[in-house]
Amino acid sequence: MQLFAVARQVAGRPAIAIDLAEGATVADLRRRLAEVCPVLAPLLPAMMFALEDQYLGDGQPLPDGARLACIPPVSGG
Amino acid sequence: MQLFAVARQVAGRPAIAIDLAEGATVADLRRRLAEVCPVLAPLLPAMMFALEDQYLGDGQPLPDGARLACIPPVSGG
Amino acid sequence: MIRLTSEPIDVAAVLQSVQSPAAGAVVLFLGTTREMTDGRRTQWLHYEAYAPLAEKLLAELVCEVQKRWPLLACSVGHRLGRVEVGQISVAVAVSSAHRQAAFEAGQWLIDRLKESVPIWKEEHWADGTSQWVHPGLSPPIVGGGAA
Amino acid sequence: MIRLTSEPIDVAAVLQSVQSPAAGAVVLFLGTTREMTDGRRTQWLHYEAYAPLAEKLLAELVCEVQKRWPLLACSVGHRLGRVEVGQISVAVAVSSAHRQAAFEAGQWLIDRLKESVPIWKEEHWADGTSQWVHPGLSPPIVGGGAA
Repeated sequence: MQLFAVARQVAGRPAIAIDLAEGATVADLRRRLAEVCPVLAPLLPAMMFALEDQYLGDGQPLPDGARLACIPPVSGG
Repeated sequence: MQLFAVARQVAGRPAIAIDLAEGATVADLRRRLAEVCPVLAPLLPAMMFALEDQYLGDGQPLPDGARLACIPPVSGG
Repeated sequence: MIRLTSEPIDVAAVLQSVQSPAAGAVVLFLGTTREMTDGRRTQWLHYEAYAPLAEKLLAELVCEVQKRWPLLACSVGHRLGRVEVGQISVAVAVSSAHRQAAFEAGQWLIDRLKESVPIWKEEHWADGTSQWVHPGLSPPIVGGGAA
Repeated sequence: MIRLTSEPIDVAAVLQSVQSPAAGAVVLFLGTTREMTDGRRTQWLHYEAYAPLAEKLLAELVCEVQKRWPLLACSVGHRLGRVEVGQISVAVAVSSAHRQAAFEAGQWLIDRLKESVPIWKEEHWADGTSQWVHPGLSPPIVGGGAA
């Protein structure tokens, strides 16, 4: 999963590999991320997740081998 | 008095000399203009008048030899 | 910067004139000559101004807008004479720390300019006729006495 | 025109891209790097984007704004990488027959861009420190885990 901005800074890396069970949802992804990379835990409630060019809802199941992105609150403009 | 836009077009000239009694007001000017240049009469209710760089109110007395301008409804921009 | 000019409006210079290191937002409005108005084709517009009053009123508007909103800078330029289709007749630019003020102030300025500053537009239609534009004056009366 | 670019934003090209003989009004918004924010001096900003989603969302906003207002054209450009004080980070331009639509649409576009498009700003302060800006995330938490 790609990390951006403060998430990349806090994790100290631009991407994290996450193993998820088949049928896992975004909610599962959030829980797994907090285990794999605990420093990200305080940020996770504010993060959105995207699959390629789409935002994902919390209950949405993730396809196998999905290319995910973790999206912190935006500040462009 | 200087004329602009449709007032100049209708009057067929860029300025009109107007004689007014001492203490005359803008209201008097309007009446006098309608006599001196009757083709302007239908336009006069919509016209504003200015003395150099100031709009004039209807009751305002005009100084002697004042350089006046007749201001049709504006359409700049 | 306040300018009535018969030269084409230099947009880069207008933007430059409102630049400031304290600015987070710049709003620029350009009025351009539209080809079609009420189904009729315009060939060009001709603008004329009563300059002494127009310049004074523009200066007052620039002063007033800076009282109403926290602006850093504010510029107005209006073209006079012949303006072809697609060309710029008026430019208003404002800069401010935050964007809301810049949008509101820019719109207020162009609205006030259009309602009070003694500048007039003459439509030159593609059919060869022309007509001064005076909101509230009905065209038949206007046309009737034309020289 | 929709563009994410690490080159300086070419304002003339942005304005050109919304030009139309049917336009009576053009509104341009520029976001520029402010020197002072909450009393602290900025040296430069650094912008980063998640490009696939940012470009798609910008395209959707450009599509949506044209449904909401009768626009002739609409352009958005956002700079990425290092942006010095006074330089342009974002440009939004719209053209329409009449000015009200152009002002409303321009403001709507920049408001939506700022709330939904995955682009992030990192403040590089004059004191040598830096900080990602994430509305709603409190800076102490952010700073705590910094690498």
